[in-house]
Amino acid sequence: MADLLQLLTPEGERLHDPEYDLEVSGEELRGLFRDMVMVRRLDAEAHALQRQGELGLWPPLLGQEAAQIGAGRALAASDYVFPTYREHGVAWTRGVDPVSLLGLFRGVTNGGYDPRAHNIALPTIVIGDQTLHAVGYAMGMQRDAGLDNPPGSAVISFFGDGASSQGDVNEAFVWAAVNDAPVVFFCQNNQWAISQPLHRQTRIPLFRRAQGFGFPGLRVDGNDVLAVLAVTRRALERARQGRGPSLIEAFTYRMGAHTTSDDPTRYRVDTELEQWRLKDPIERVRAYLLRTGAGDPAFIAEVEQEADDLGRRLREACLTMPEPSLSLIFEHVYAEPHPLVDADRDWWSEYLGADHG
Amino acid sequence: MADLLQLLTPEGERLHDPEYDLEVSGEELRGLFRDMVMVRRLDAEAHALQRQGELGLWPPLLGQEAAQIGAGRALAASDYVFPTYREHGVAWTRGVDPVSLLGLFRGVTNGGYDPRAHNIALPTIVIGDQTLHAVGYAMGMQRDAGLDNPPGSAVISFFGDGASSQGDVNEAFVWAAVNDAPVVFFCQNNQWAISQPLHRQTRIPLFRRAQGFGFPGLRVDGNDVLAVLAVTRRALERARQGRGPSLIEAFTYRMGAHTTSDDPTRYRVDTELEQWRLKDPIERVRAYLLRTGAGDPAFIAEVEQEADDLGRRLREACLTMPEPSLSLIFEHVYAEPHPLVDADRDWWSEYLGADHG
Amino acid sequence: MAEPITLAAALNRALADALDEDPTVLVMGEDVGRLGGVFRITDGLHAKHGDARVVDTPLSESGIIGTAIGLAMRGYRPVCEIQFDGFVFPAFDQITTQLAKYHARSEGQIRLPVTIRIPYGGGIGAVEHHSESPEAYFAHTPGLRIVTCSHARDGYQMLRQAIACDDPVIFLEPKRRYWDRAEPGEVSEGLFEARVVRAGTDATLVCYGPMVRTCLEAAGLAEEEDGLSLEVIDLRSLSPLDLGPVFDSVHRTGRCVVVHEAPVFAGLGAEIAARVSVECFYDLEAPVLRVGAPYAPYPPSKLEHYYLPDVDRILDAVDTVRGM
Amino acid sequence: MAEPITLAAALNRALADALDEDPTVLVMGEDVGRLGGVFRITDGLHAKHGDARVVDTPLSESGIIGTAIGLAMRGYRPVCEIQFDGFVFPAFDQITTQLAKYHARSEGQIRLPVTIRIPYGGGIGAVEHHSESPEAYFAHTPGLRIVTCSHARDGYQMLRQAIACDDPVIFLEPKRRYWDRAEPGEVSEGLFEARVVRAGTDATLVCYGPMVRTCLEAAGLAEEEDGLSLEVIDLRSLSPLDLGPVFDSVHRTGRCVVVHEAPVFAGLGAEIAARVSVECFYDLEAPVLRVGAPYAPYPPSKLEHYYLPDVDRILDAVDTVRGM
Ligand SMILES: Cc1ncc(C[n+]2csc(CCOP(=O)(O)OP(=O)(O)O)c2C)c(N)n1
Ligand SMILES: Cc1ncc(C[n+]2csc(CCOP(=O)(O)OP(=O)(O)O)c2C)c(N)n1
Ligand SMILES: [Mg+2]
Ligand SMILES: [Mg+2]
Repeated sequence: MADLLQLLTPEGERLHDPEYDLEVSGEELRGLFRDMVMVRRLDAEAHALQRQGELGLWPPLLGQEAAQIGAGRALAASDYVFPTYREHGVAWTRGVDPVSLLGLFRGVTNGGYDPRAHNIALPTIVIGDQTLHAVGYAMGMQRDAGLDNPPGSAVISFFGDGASSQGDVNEAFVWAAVNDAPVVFFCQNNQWAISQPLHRQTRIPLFRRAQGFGFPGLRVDGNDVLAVLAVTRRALERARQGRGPSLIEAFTYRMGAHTTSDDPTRYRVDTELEQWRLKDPIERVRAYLLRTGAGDPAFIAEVEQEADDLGRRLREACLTMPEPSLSLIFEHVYAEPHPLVDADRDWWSEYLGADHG
Repeated sequence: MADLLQLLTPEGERLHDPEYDLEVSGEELRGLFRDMVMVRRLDAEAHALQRQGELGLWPPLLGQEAAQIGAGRALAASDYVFPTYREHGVAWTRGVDPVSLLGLFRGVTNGGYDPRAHNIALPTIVIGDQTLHAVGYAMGMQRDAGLDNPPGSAVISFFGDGASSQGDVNEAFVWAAVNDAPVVFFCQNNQWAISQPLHRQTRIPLFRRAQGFGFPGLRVDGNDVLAVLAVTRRALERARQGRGPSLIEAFTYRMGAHTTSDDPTRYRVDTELEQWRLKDPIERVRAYLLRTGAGDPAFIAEVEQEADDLGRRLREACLTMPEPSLSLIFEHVYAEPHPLVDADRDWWSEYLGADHG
Repeated sequence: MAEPITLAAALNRALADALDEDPTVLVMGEDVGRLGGVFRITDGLHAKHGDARVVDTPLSESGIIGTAIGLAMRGYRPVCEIQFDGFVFPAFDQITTQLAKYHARSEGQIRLPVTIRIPYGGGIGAVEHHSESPEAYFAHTPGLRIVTCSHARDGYQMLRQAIACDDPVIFLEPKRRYWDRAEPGEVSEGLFEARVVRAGTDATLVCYGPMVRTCLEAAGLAEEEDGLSLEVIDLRSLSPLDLGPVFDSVHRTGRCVVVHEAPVFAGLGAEIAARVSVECFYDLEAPVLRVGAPYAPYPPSKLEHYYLPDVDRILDAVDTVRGM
Repeated sequence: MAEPITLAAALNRALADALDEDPTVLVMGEDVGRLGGVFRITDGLHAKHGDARVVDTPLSESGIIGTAIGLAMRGYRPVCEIQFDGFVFPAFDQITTQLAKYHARSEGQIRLPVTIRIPYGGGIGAVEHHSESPEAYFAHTPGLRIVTCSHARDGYQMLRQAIACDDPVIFLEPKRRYWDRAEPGEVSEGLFEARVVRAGTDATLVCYGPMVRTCLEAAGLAEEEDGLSLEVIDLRSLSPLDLGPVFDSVHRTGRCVVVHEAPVFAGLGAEIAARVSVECFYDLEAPVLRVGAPYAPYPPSKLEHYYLPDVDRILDAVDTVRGM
């Protein structure tokens, strides 16, 4: 196949690929459009909340909507996801209430949702660590099924272009390969690791890394939700059938700052941004919907409306989010009782009680 | 080129490769033969010394003579080597007195020789760590020369098939690639990592790992000293010219136990050993020497004699090796004075003095 | 099973029984399969349970712990072997950043019942990196539990209890005691309880793991030679620390010596000494002394007898706290 | 340069001068180039010295330290930046196993003058992994030197001294004090010497890094409100520890409180308390108390004010050692 799979051009032209074609109903298309609009709005609202001091930090996904929605919508409920801190869109596809994504960045929790309820692990902040968890989880699926049977479910692990340099990520490739683990490594190559351009991490396209470990890797237009959906479905299917891991490099761009603490003007030029603005993941679907009539202006207005409602709901929920109580520090350090933690908890509560009394 | 470069068959037939041919004089050939016989003898003697309780441990190189001598003799004096614990043969080619290799395993030192005197670092026991040191050293050579000039010297880092699974080794590949570092990664694939066969570490030939990082990798008959010499020279030349790293997989076999503490009968079958005995690295050179007349029985006898002398010298030197003194514990913890270390040293000397007085 | 067995055999039996009794238990690590581990602690397990449950892993410690975390999230109970103490550091990030913190991060939703077995400590004449005592690093890391057995009797039960624990447990095995024999059998203490292994009245020796036998030898000698009565306490658990028996003892003896193989500086003995100095402030007749390694890397093995605490150094400290 | 500058500016100046004066000095780390580091400590260095000397690295901490070791073997003086405390653990093996031990292993032949700068500690409302205090792990590792500055005045000189030191130095930067201002200028102490930053007679506060300012505020408040005279000692160096001034102080005050952000259990405070309890055994009017974090991972930032020592908790401990 081509070096960069694309099924929908930036202009909204539908392309056909002999190997990776995809049948999408109008309803599916509208659904993908809606998802992307919603998560972009979610992202914008959180960004605004941070600017207003309601969040301590926010890592925007702006520009990566297609990569995250395409990958997320390729998943079955029984599949399991290992995200980084930027996969708000993927969490959305897992049915995680966006409100619960805010707590981590508001400083009221280090988690925010129940991974078991949505088959998605908590965001991993330390770069690369989650890729090994993903392989282990996949090895567990293999054991559930019995090593000689196809596992039937698969794991997807997200990571970034920068993460590809971490030892753990490469160890994850080794482990996945030798175990034929049902895992899809989904790299959102958004061209930047904070201020580091891709060439600081690799001299060749990242998808080729997989060759070195003996499993397939391919690069897809990460701003093309259809192409991402197609390749991710294929990779997951392969994994569920017991045919092992694969690597997907979703070629995209971090349109915003690394996080709200970052100042990209120090290290990258606007022209690059302009180039990528022309490849917007949502616009191309909007154009396609309208041209094919799969979606009309009324539908689009409706989605915009829904997005505004989500924004409002997020804002309200954020402002009224309960403050964590002292006990949270001590409550879950261990699953079983631990005398030192108990002693500390007692000391703190007594001390503060006295203090406040 | 072929999947496994060979210039001298196990039967001692000289092959010619369009890309990797090699001119070797009779003298060079005799030198390589001598090197291999000497290091095999060195290895055997150390092994015997361990059996007799004079060494605590010994990791034999038996079977890997061609890989180590071929690689070692490809080096220039100004190149720098990062070995593991098994590269006795490489140390030999650097002019390290074999006696000084014994101290580590006799428990009288954690080092044994001055790396600066021979441009070879100390043996690294923790798997993979040295590969990053090698890349850093190579980055230093680049800086000495000025980033825009060819460095003129190169680094070679040894590691094993098992080590290829370590995060650090893969990070070393990343760093070497993005820096075009003048480093050759020399993997002795001796088929085993203690009891783990190669397929526990990778599903594809190890030399292909390099592709995933964007630099050349190739597999050479690790029991063919000429082929190893040829490919290592080429890879070093490439590095010295500023054309970046490469990976050499020397396909060989660990004829002995992992170390003298290991019992291979628990995990591998003799037939494998028999297969490889037919590919002995020394026998094929002996055959070639005799057939071509480049070496006669007298020469061979002379080398054997020399090897016996080395064996005797090693044994004597080992038995008479001075015991380390208490002060060695404290002397080199820091390069500059450290009050706590001084206080400990004083306490210990006083305590033991009193004790012994 | 009254027949005395070695600590190695007791641990092997614990793993075998855990695999038999709980289908979610997995054993994983380098060379744990056919070879049975370099110390043979996993001997015979692979033959019985196969690749699915006794997993020979790639040579990558971060991978061992990282995948064990994922396996635990999927409902398994991995028992990881780190081949030697000095090789746990490549996994330090996964242990401290992920394994120790995931339960707290998830506010109790994700439990990681991972056991990490590490043969530790010196005294076997090994080369560098094979004689380390890393317990203080782990003890300073909330979210982990650290235990260490000192003989076959505890070894079996403690390992069973560690595997059954729903928290991550670092299980430290005193490798130089692998071949000591003891009669297996029921043990009354819980996994996280210390034990008075020898009662005494003149001074208290606090120790764990490999130093328990050394302290008992010291106490025996002190009794014989000077009629001294030393109380010896085996901590068994290093996090949590069960110092109750130590305080009780020091209240009576007024004198305390803490012994471990690791360097004294910022070692676990510092925590113990600091707490005893607070709890027994009015009972202490002399400062709490610590006996351990100097502030230096583990030396070549011919020097380890100087580096490691031995009977003489322990008794020298006892003399000091007794003001002699 | 009498004009008050921030700690961040002082550290930046130290790096700039070191690069100017010694051609073997390199600055390396993630985002240290054009961006100038996430805290801008390396601001402007790349523009002046370029890729060869100010090295933007791949995202791999083990790679940063591992290659720095190789560069040092080749004769360079790498100054590595680890972006945040919580990200040093992937490099833990290279730091403890190689960097700390290579000089001893080579019996003095190989020197590794590597400086590792780590912004550490909490109090800035950050997300998880951005507020850790890992000093005890490093202090328990012979072969490393650990220092930490508390303000701009020390910052400049201590970093220059650390870079000039022929041993590996972990240079801990109290990130929440980056924006505090002080007048730069000569400092009389050597890199490894503690300093009495406030003289007092009623009790001794021992602290370092971010807690120095907090302890000085506590001492100020105690004076105002209760006329209490607290002596405050900034340790500055954590390995070696310069406890002479602490002993002198406690001989006089008879009361000692040790303060740090890290969890109390097996923290560096334990070592300090254990030593003070020995050296000042006959002078102590009360047990040495430690104020630090509870035995729990760093909490969500809305709770960090409970987790971190503050003026009140410090004064509460002072009351306790004063028997109130
Ligand atoms: C081990 C580790 N080192 C450094 C950091 C600091 N850091 C946070 S995000 C980031 C860049 C990650 O880049 P990439 O993997 O491309 O993901 P992206 O942020 O672009 O989505 C860095 C260096 C970290 N979180 N963890
Ligand atoms: C980090 C680390 N983990 C485990 C070990 C124990 N160990 C020593 S050698 C070895 C196998 C190495 O195999 P390979 O890399 O193929 O080298 P070989 O011994 O075959 O030359 C292992 C696991 C170690 N030394 N370091
Ligand atoms: Mg990126
Ligand atoms: Mg091998």
